[in-house]
Amino acid sequence: MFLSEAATGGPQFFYLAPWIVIFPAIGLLINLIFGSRFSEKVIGAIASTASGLAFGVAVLLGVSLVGHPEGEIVSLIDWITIGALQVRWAFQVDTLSVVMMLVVSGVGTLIHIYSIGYMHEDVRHNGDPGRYRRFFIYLNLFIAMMMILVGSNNYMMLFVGWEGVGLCSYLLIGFWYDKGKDGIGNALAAKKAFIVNRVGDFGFLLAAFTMFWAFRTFDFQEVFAKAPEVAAAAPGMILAITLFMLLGVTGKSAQLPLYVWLPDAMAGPTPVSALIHAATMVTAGVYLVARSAELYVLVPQAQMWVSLVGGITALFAATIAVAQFDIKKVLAYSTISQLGFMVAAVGMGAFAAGMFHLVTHAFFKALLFLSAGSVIQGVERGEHHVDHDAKLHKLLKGSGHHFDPQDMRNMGGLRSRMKTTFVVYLIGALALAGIVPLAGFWSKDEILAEASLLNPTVYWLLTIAAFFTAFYMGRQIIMVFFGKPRSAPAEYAQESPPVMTVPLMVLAALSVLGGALNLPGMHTFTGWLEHTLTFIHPGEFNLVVAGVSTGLALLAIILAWLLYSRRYQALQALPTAKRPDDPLRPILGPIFTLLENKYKVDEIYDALIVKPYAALSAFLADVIDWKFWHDWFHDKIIAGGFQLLTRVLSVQVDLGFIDAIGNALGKGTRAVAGRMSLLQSGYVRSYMLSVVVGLVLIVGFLLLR
Amino acid sequence: MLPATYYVGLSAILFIIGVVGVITRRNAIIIFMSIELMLNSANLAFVAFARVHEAMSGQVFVFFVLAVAAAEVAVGLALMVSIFHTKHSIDVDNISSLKG
Amino acid sequence: MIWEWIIKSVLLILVMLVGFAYVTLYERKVLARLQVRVGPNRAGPSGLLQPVADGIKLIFKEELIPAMADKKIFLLAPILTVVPALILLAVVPWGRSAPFFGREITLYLADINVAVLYITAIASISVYGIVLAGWSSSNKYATMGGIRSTAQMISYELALGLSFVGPILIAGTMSMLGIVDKQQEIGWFALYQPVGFLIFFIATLAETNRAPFDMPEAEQELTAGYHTEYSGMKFALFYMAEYDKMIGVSAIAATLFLGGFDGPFVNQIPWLGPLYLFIKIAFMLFLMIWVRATLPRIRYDHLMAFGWKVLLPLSLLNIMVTALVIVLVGGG
Amino acid sequence: MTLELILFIILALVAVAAALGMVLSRNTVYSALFLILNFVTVAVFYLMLNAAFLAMAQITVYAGAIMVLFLFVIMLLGAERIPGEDKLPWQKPLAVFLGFVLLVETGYILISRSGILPPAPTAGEGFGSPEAIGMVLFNQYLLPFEVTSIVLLVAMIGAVILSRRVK
Repeated sequence: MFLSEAATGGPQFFYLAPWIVIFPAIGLLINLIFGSRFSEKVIGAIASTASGLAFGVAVLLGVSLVGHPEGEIVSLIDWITIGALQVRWAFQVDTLSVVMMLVVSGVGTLIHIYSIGYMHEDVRHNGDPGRYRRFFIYLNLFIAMMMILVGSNNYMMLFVGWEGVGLCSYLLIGFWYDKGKDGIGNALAAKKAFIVNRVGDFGFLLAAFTMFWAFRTFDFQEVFAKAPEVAAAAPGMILAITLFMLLGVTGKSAQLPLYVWLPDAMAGPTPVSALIHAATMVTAGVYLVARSAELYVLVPQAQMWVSLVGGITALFAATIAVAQFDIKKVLAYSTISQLGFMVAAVGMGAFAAGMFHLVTHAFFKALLFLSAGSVIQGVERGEHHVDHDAKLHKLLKGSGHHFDPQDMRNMGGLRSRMKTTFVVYLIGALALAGIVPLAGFWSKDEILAEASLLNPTVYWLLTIAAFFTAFYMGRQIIMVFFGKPRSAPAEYAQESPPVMTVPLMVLAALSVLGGALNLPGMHTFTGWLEHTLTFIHPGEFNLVVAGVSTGLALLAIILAWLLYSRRYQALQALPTAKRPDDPLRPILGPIFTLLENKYKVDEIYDALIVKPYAALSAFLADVIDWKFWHDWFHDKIIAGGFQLLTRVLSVQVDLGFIDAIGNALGKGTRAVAGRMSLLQSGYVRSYMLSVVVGLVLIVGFLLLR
Repeated sequence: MLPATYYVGLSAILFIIGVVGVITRRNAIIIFMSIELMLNSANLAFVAFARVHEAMSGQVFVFFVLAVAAAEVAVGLALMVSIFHTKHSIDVDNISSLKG
Repeated sequence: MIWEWIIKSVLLILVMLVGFAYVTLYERKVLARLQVRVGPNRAGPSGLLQPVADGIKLIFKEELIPAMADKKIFLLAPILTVVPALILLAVVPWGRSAPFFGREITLYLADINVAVLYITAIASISVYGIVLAGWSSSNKYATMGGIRSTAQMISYELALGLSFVGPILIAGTMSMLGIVDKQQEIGWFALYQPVGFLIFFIATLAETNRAPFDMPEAEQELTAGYHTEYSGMKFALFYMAEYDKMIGVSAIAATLFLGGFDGPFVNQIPWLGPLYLFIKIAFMLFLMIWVRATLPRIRYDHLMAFGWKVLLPLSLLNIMVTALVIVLVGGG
Repeated sequence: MTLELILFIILALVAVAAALGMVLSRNTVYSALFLILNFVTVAVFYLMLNAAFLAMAQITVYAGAIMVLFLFVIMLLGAERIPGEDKLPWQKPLAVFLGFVLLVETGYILISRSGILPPAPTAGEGFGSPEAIGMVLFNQYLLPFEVTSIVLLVAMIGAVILSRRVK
């Protein structure tokens, strides 16, 4: 009924827009206030329901948009009103924002459900079941903040969401803040993410300030309406805004040079990696560029920069991913690389392709991360099994070496033990690698096709990145699921419960079918976005481009199979000491080590930025602040001078002058009072008599006046 | 109705009697009663003026005076009782320790 | 018209004077029945002339005045006691109006819009007779009785006054006739104000110094309380005041809570009004006598504590609830 | 001479006589009784001035509560008379003189300016009724009314504290 009426322009659900924020907020409040009395299942159910209701609202908004594609602005209240600065809490409901809402709440809800099972084990594995509730509170907070981000109709409110999701990211990366390297590794990772993001946010703020200077408003409509006029008057202004915004994008969406936080962010629980650091939050940068499309199209120079940053990041991260052993790190670099694809796309002006890839990537990357979580927990279960089997324990765990359940070198052969996980992982990997007809193929190909027309440099960067993508995914699949188990825990790995695998299957289905959103020739998705981004054009399907990328992907997979299956087995013949942990290592030599060490970017940053900065801070703190300011200026000048002044004031002025006046007054008053007190006879009646005398006199005076 | 002057004059006479009572009598209770008489004469004037001006406010004021008088009597008599317990007298002239 | 008014007043006072005598007989008879005795039955048919005999006896008694007594006040006290009791009934309507030898006469003395306040005012000055009687006798029992009764009556007057508020709130007027009219419309207020009625009944027992609140004249402790030193006609006046007050409060209870002169067919035959009221008064009197025959006297401190700590809060609560319900229902 | 004027003169005489009796009585109990008489006559004046509600309140509060309290305290303390002689003998004649002067002054005012007060209109329907007082009290004077209730509460607590024996 709703559908048909909405399609014919019947009831509109736009007024429901605030509820996409309110529902998660209610969920988090319930869990925050009453959660301590609930069981884990109830907590998870409440959080999932809150997210699911938000998804429901997003669906209703989408349904309304079918009938009224122009969308609507749902104003809640005024927020800031200072002179020219007028900011409202208002929700922009249009085709672009609703896509984001659907992705965030839809994928978010699935991850909520998955987390019910995942966190149940994770909190026990890490030894603090009390944090179960906290996790879901953070997740709901994240959903609410993300909804503010994507739902806002002005840059200020967007910034609130932007910072809010950054906060959630920080909280969730440091969720196990007392774990990790030396007991603070995770906390350091959270801190790093926060600080690096702060650099990006600084860019965003600069963009916002410049924008207010140029436009006197933050509202999307007004800014976009004035943009051509401002661009004509001061072209540098728009360029500055867009480039500052690009800095913000590189921070939030993990692009060069601010991508370094994302690999470290894998310290958070795996559902967090899936939700925040793959599917939703990190795409905020892409969304921001798409949202601000009307600004970017005015300055080709900025577009060039954006697409170049995206393209280089895509290739750069893809090469690193090739040499990583941590299952989540591979996916993290893959995410950076894929974000590079999207950023490059929206940078080139292929907004529909970028957003399309954003959607499909959300499906298959969330799927990959969640499946990786399932794999990790499967291996952990295996480890648990080994730990508790005394015989096996003695046999295998004698070395005392710490076992890392995320290291792919410890896995292998899991396809028979974790069948469901294997299937969905394979689907996700193939989707990511861009194999026909999975979702990733269509979206990536659209980007490549657009790039081949718009920017050949970027096209080649992305094509090579796509090759590496297929290669490292093939490498990962083979290392994790094929061959023989390489450790005892992998041998005893167990499949995850249905509460985890069912969301995986849903995501897998979406990864398979997601491409249908925007098939070449139909362009459903492009048509949908056209209502908001009026100038976009449907990309042409280019058979050559598709053929090249598919051929490269297949080649990469075959290469991976040759290396990691054939060659690996051949290497097993070598003695343990000489046996390389990766068949690629002897082939690439030092290059592999460089890749494994992520091009030493962290070290370079450390040497170039962190160390000098720390030295400067130490100098300022010790010499300027403490020695000069505190020891000399405060103690000597101010304190000494003050003491001198007070001595003069207290002895000469206070004692000599003011006290003398006070004493004289006191003596005089006492003398007068001694005489006056005789008037007080103690007889109430005579007091009254004097009152009456006064009364008579006053009345008499009034009469005779 | 009679001229309001009559009532006001009567009120004045009662008031003056009360005043004289307060000054001349030594008995604290009678002084107290004289004060009540003065309040009452004021009330009479209030009601008379209220009638002349047809304003209910005058009567409402009498109502307030009634309430405050009741409070005053409760506290005043309690004071008197406690004074009597310590001094064994309610002669106000005996209660003159607060003199200069 | 003024003559009609004077005739009705005189008639009312005569009713009270004679009525009191027969209430004593009524009490003695009922008490006797409750105690499985016969009661006075010698003077006249079934003792109907007994009050007359008592009156004659009292008239011929010697009048004693104690030597230390304050004579003026000693004489003033019985009068101050009896007058409020006699004028208490002035505002109770016996009916609306009735034809009487061809002319229409109203069956009430005065329908004033502050009738209920009038009752509290009269009730509050009826203390003086008793306290002055006690004080002027220069007798420690009498003084003690007088002071006790003062404290008791002041304490219970509050609850009494507050118990009027319920009917006033429901009827929306302080006129007794208005209250009866409202009860004709919606039924007896005893149904709406059961707690108020109970408070009223208890408080009137204390106001009239009836058992079980007859502390001022508790024989075991105070011989006869404030009227220990009185004799002859002066004693008779105290006696009369007590029984007239009983009639008065019964009439008021009947009017405020039991529908007053209201009853079947009273609108068609107005003369039924006084009859209905009489029946209701008799019922209330019976209740008072029944209580006297049944309940033992309450200790003095218990009595005061009950008045202040139970009855007063309860009546305040009753008013609050009543007001709340009226606001919620929107009636009244 | 109308009936009303006769009534007024009689009541005024009673009131003044009662007031004088109150001030002049040696015995405090008599003083209290005279004062009660005075209050009752004033209540009748209220009735004549269309203030029936106030008249009833006057009797209930003044005669019924305040004066009973006075009598109660007088009897409780046994302080009907005060022994000893006046320490301020000169005050009495002075007081009478002052009272006389005040009387002359007010009399002069009243006689010389009697025309200042307008003749009273006929009292309107419901003037002085409980409803009218309630309307004014609970609309115009609601805050003073509430403050009065607090005053009464404080006085009640004060009286209880004061009359409690110090242990």
